[in-house]
Amino acid sequence: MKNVSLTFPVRPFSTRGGAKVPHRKNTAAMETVVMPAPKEVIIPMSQHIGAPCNVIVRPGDHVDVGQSIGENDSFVTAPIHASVSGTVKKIIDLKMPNGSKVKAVVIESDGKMTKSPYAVPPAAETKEQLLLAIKRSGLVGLGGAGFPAHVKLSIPQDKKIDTLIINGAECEPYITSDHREILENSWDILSGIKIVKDLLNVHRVIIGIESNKPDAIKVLSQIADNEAADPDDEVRILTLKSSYPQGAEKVLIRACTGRKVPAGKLPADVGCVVMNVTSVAFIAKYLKTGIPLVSKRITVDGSAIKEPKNVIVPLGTPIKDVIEFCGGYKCEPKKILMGGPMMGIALTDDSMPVLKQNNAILAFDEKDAKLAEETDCIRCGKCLKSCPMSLMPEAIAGCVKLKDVKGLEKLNVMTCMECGSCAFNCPAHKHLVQTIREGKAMVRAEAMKKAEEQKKEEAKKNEQ
Amino acid sequence: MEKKSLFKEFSKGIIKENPVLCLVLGTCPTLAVTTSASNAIGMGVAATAVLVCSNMVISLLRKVIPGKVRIPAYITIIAGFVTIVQMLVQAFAPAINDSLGIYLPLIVVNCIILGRAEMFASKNKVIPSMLDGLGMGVGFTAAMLLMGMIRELFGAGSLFGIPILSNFMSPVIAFILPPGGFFVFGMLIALANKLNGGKGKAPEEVGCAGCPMKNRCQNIKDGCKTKEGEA
Amino acid sequence: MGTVQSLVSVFLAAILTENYVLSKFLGICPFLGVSKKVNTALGMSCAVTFVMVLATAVTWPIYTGILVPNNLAYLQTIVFILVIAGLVQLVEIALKKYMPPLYNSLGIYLPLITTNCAVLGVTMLVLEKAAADVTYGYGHALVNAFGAGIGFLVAMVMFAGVRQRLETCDIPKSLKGLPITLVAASLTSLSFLGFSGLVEGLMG
Amino acid sequence: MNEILIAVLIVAAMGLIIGLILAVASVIMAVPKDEKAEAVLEVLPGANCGACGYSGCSGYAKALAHGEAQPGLCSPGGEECVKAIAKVLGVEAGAIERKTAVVKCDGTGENSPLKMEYQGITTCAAAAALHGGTKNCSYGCIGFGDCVNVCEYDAIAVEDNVARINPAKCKSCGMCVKTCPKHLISIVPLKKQAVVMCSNCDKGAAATAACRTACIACMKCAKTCPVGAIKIENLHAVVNPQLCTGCGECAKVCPKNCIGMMQ
Amino acid sequence: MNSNMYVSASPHLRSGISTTSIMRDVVIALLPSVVAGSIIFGVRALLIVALTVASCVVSEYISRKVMKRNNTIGDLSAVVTGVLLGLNYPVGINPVMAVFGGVVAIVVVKQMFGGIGQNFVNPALAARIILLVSFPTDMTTWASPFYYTQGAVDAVTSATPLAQNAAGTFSGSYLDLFLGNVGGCIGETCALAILVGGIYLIARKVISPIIPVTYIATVFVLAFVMGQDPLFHVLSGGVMLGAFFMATDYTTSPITSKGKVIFAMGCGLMTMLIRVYANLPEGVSFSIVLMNILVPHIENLTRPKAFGEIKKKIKGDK
Amino acid sequence: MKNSRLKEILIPTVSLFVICLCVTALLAVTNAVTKDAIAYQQELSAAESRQAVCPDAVDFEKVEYDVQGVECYKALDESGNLIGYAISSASRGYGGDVKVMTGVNAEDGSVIAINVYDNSGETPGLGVNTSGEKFTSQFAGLSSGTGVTVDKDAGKNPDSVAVDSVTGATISSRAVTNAVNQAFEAYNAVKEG
Ligand SMILES: Cc1cc2nc3c(=O)[nH]c(=O)nc-3n(C[C@H](O)[C@H](O)[C@H](O)COP(=O)(O)O)c2cc1C
Ligand SMILES: Cc1cc2nc3c(=O)[nH]c(=O)nc-3n(C[C@H](O)[C@H](O)[C@H](O)COP(=O)(O)O)c2cc1C
Ligand SMILES: Cc1cc2nc3c(=O)[nH]c(=O)nc-3n(C[C@H](O)[C@H](O)[C@H](O)COP(=O)(O)O)c2cc1C
Ligand SMILES: Cc1cc2nc3c(=O)[nH]c(=O)nc-3n(C[C@H](O)[C@H](O)[C@H](O)CO)c2cc1C
Ligand code: SF4
Ligand code: SF4
Ligand code: SF4
Ligand code: SF4
Ligand code: FES
Repeated sequence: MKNVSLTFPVRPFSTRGGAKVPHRKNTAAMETVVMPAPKEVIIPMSQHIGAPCNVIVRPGDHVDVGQSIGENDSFVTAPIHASVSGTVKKIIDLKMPNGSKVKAVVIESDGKMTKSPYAVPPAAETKEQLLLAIKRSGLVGLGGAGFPAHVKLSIPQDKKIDTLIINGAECEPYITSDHREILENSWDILSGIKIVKDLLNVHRVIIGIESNKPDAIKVLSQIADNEAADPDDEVRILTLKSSYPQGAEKVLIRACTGRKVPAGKLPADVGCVVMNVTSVAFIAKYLKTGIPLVSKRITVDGSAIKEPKNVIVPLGTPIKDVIEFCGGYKCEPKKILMGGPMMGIALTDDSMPVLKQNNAILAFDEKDAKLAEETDCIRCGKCLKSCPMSLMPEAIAGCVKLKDVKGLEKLNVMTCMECGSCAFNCPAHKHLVQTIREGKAMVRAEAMKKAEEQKKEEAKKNEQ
Repeated sequence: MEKKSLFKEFSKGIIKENPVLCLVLGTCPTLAVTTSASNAIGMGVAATAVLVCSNMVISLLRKVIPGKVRIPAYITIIAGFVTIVQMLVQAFAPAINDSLGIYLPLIVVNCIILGRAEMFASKNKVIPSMLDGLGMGVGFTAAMLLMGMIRELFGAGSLFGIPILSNFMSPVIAFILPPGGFFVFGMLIALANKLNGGKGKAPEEVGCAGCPMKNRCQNIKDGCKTKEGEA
Repeated sequence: MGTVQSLVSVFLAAILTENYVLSKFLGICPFLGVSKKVNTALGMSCAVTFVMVLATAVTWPIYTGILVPNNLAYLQTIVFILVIAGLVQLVEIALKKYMPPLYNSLGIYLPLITTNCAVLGVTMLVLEKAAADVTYGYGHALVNAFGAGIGFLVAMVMFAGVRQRLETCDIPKSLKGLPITLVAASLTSLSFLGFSGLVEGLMG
Repeated sequence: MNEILIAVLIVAAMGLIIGLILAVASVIMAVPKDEKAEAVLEVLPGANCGACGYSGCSGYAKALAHGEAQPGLCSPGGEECVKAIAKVLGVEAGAIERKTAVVKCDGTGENSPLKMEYQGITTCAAAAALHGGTKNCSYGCIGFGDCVNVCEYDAIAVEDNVARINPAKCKSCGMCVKTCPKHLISIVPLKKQAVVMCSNCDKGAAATAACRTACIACMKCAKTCPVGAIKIENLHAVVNPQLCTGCGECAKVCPKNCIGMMQ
Repeated sequence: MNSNMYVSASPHLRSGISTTSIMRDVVIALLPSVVAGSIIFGVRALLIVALTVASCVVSEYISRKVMKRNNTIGDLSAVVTGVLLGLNYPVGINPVMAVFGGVVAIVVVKQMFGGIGQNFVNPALAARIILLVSFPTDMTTWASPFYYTQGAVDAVTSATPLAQNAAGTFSGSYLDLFLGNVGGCIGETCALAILVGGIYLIARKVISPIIPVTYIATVFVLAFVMGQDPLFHVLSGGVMLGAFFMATDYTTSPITSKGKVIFAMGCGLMTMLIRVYANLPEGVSFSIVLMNILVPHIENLTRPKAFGEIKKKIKGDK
Repeated sequence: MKNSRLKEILIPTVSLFVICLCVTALLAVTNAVTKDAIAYQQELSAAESRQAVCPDAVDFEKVEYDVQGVECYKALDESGNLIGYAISSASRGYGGDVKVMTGVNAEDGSVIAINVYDNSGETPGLGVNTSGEKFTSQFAGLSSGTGVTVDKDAGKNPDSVAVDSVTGATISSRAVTNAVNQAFEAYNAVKEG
């Protein structure tokens, strides 16, 4: 029964800037394979934005797949679960790529992958139960940011959400894990959407997919047009221009709804919630099976990988093992990335474990790894033209050089989402994003200093 | 001992604290009248005369002049001498008067003179003050002459009006135009910096070290930064 | 040329072709010293413009009304500088007392102006012009002074932009600071050469 | 004669008027000026570095003039400055303790080799955000010289990937301390004393893996020190310079040879 | 895994465009003008351009060496400057002056300010103006087109269309102007060749059409308003060369789109004012250099509003 | 309290007053001494340029002529006979007024000589060259009956005699010819008979 009054037209709104990155979706047509349990997994206690978890197991403990091993009482956090069955070997300090130190549980796998008896489909009758379930599932944003999903879905009373946007853009080169998710798990996605839609009580769902994935668009359209899946006709597939960074939250919201999220505000402030396709699919799966977030589909690719493919790996599997599973290295790798080439993090070696928000592991040979030498900025303006946020990276770099915090604030440096379009296009090969990050750090430091001073002053006042 | 330090008062103005190249004072005449070597000398001599006389008188009166009207009093004295020099030049060297034009009476506001009055003469005895004035004046003249010679030589192909280079090449007229003035001045300051070597930081800003208004302009935080330099 | 036209021409000439800073070399010290930021450059130039007009307004009548009739033209320098020094001080004090906000934005520049050759220069140059041209009157003088101030402002503000650019440049060590500022000033004044004859051409 | 008289009269009258205006105005609108503070400001070096703990030189000058601060706080000014201040204020010149900054890291290329081929902007702040720095030890000096750039006195040089400070030139202004993203620099009195040249916060094995000369917090030095000047903080030894007598016993027992003696 | 990995901040992928490739495109775009100049003014024109290029490149090499900085002649920007400077000379110029111009452009205008991207005025134009004011006679002695075919060894002088226009003696046709069959600088006369190069640059996305189009349109409209022949003014005296190659110089033009419009309109206005009213018949060089100086202000005023930027005043800014 | 305040006002005022008094007195005296010398010098330079264009004259006498910027003098020989006119005039050049003194022979109205005595506004090396012998000598002997023009403008003023302009300085050259034409007008207006 189609509800005609609720039908809404969709057409992509134009977005500015961006970069013409090469697609290189080599693995798009390959069926995902499941990786067997590795010998050992290393599970860090912080794989999300928010408070890190406390380890709740001890060395020698036996754990099963889906058993909680890290918890924290605060709201903005996500529990961590064992991804293999076996024995806790030790608890170590793991150095994360950002330089911080995080506790990590090392589990020796028994190879059996026994499911934890507690991993049963949760009760999800009421809103509260559903949110609690999502929290218990350990789901964080699988689009890359790692923001706890239950937090995102707990919309404050005063905010009215009218649109749910499902992010299937997958705009980064190489990565095809969301693409495969759509093709292989389309029904889960739709039921996930239904769950979230009902939870948020919205009647407008837009699934944004870049035009370079015609098969994904076709598959989802077929299901969405199916009365059984979408009885109220509230789900629309929107074909987006395939241009980087179409999948970035603010850009996507603009492309789907024409709305602009004000600087420093959240999507909810313009009535939107954005979720990644894999995230919604996981919610549906979890409610069905009760197995929390313990494995992840990642794309393994790059010029140094022998057999690129999409693999479902237990979280915590060392990258080394994943690559081994993909036939190992074709040649000496000179750069290993966790994530895509535009936003991913370069690692110093392949011993890091796979994390929740990972969607790709890329390894490159010398030729692809080496960046061109940085030269002087020629003020070509390409950075400014390519910035989807309308920033002036060149001017920001100037302020960073002068340590001019006021200037940085005036240039809205904090609005930068570090998409890297500017640096990609810069003919002088400036490390613009890195410079901007330094600028952001300066602004943050200054703000902290000010806050501290204010505190001091207040304390002084109180004394008097 | 005494003699040596007196000599120092004189000599410091010529190289180490050269008012033009190191303290960067009196930029306007330096740029404006150095289109020829003879103009430069004329200006230099006139300013030196004023400098010596006003330093002498101000030093003499330093205990009498009350602080509140210090600056107006100094300016009056300086203006008096400037006018005298102007009249003498008009009477006996009219050609110089023509070529220096308005810059001759403008010696009144030349920061070097007020600066020395404020920084030196008002604090020192008569003889050192006069020597200081003389040294500064000679330094001023020397720097101006150098600039005048360079600009005249390249810009007009002559020196003191005598054609030298112009027989071999066409002069680069830009040197005697305003841009040439700025450029040559900049290069000379860079050179002076280099020669002065590690001693004393390069003048980052204009003439603050010897500027009579130094203390009063601390308000202008971004503009005229007070840099304790040589003075 | 009608009066209005001649006034406009005097005004434009003072800004473009006879720019005090870039072609006449007057007021170079503040031009180099206070042009680091657009704000300070603006403040300084406004103060200079104000004092220029005020000084001309006062010195012109003194010269033509008191000095010349009494055959005292030779006292020009001393009288003018005294008047300017006094005026500046008076304005400063008055501003401080009655218009503190204005004082805070402009007043701080005032003491620097006493020793600014451009102010004394303009009071003398307008008299020189009047001597050469009988149609040149008090009105012209005032407009000229105002134009000179605006010309100063234009040069200062233009140059402040250039200096803002210079801040991020990798200037060779020995040229850092004043030398490169002077080279930049040189290129700026170069561009003003193009205006020669413009005002006469425009005004017929 | 008449002409001369008129001239004199006119100008003198002007002098009178202007003098009167100025004098009256300055009396009426006198702003109390802090003469003392200005005099003090004259003798301060004007570096505005904040080493004194006040907001720039003028802040310190004010505090000095009002007797709220001691003359010895300005490090860049040194002894001469203290004397000058004392003279202005008419107080006894307290002795100033000469201080210097030290970089607590000895992770030279040999001791702590690079763990990556870094490609990016060469500032310590930027490199610190990628795996904590370019070296095996993620606590050590990155060696891109952010500190060198802020030192007004040319006292720091990077040698073999580690910043070293020349105590003869260092004015202990503290700019480098504020700048170092790895927080490796501290100000210590310039005297004979022990300095632990390591800031590694890892446990023994990890520390050793990171750097050949890393402190493993074995406590030997702390136990040996006759005056109890050494404590272990964050898994590495820290010397209290106030207590250290410079006897050098700790340096002798350190198995990792990471204690240096300052002369 | 024997050696260390490359580690860098994201992004780890770069487009294939580099400074060198951009400059190479500009040189290619200038080739038609060089060829046209050589046809119109003879081999000497080619030699002059070669000489200035050599002078610029050598100056760049030496000045970088003296300043103990890395060698940058590989980025080809000095070649661009050299070609443009050469195209801005009259063909009869004294070779010593031609070389002097190259040295001034690279050393004084570019390297003293730190090298590529940091000069605030256009090196080739500033050098040209310096030469113009220094050697006005040499720089305004124009050869007539195809003088070499008339058997003359030395350049036969002729006036530029603009000078002729001022004197009321211009008699050529628009076609002459378009094809470059008039007196003038080596590269400025043939509008056709410039247009070909300009379109190449726009097609290759090296320059945006904003500046050239706005500049030319402004000149056209103003000429009309001032009662002059608009087409004549567009086609004569370096407007085309300036609009496509000099006003578009990245370093010395605004990077914001709105800024580009203002900049180009300013150039057009100044050009026409100077041409019609000032003493010099030559407006393009001065107008572009003047506007170069205003670029920082133009950029400040035309900063695009950041995505989702809320209008707010940061206290004590500016 | 009151007293000290008064003193605070009085002392500076009086001392400034005294300084002004002394300085002005000094100036006045100097002026008295140099006044004549200055006047003489000023007179001298004007006379010199008149003399330059009328070398044979011993005395000059001002003639009433009512055109702005043009001054006309009769040149007299020893016996007081009129031998010519020295006429100063000015015209706008490249950077300012170019001032020219033209000597005209009273007998036939031909130019004795011209003297470009002030072209300080022109560009050195260019416009300034108009005061050079090479350029000015072309004017000697021209008749005041016809105008004079620069070669470039010859087409526009076919009635005038053309002189070769200084290379690259047509504007300055034009200014000189314009000034000379003004002098011719003045001559024709004031000439006797
Ligand atoms: C500190 C922080 C707080 C957030 N709070 C909310 C929230 O209250 N509601 C919400 O919908 N999303 C919230 N988010 C999630 C963001 O809207 C966004 O989805 C997330 O940062 C990932 O987006 P990205 O990958 O585009 O950066 C928050 C994110 C952060 C970093
Ligand atoms: C530059 C940039 C590109 C992004 N590209 C994608 C993408 O292609 N697909 C995606 O799902 N999320 C992408 N994200 C993350 C989204 O902004 C957003 O965090 C996510 O869609 C929210 O869904 P989640 O919370 O379920 O992860 C990108 C973020 C940024 C900053
Ligand atoms: C900086 C500069 C100064 C000039 N000075 C003069 C000058 O003083 N007198 C003059 O007639 N032309 C001068 N000119 C040249 C004129 O602008 C114009 O080009 C020239 O008069 C054309 O004359 P021509 O036809 O004789 O070459 C100057 C040009 C420039 C660029
Ligand atoms: C589109 C374009 C135009 C250019 N135009 C000029 C020019 O007019 N003059 C010049 O010296 N260099 C020019 N260059 C080269 C280079 O950018 C110039 O030397 C810089 O100003 C050096 O910092 C140009 C480069 C490009 C890409
Ligand atoms: S400035 Fe930030 S948001 Fe803009 S293109 Fe660069 S990385 Fe992307
Ligand atoms: S893209 Fe690169 S070269 Fe171009 S303006 Fe931006 S930083 Fe400069
Ligand atoms: S001490 Fe700190 S700031 Fe200095 S080089 Fe080492 S890491 Fe960088
Ligand atoms: S080494 Fe550090 S403390 Fe010492 S002078 Fe330099 S910046 Fe200041
Ligand atoms: S010398 Fe002219 S303002 Fe200083």
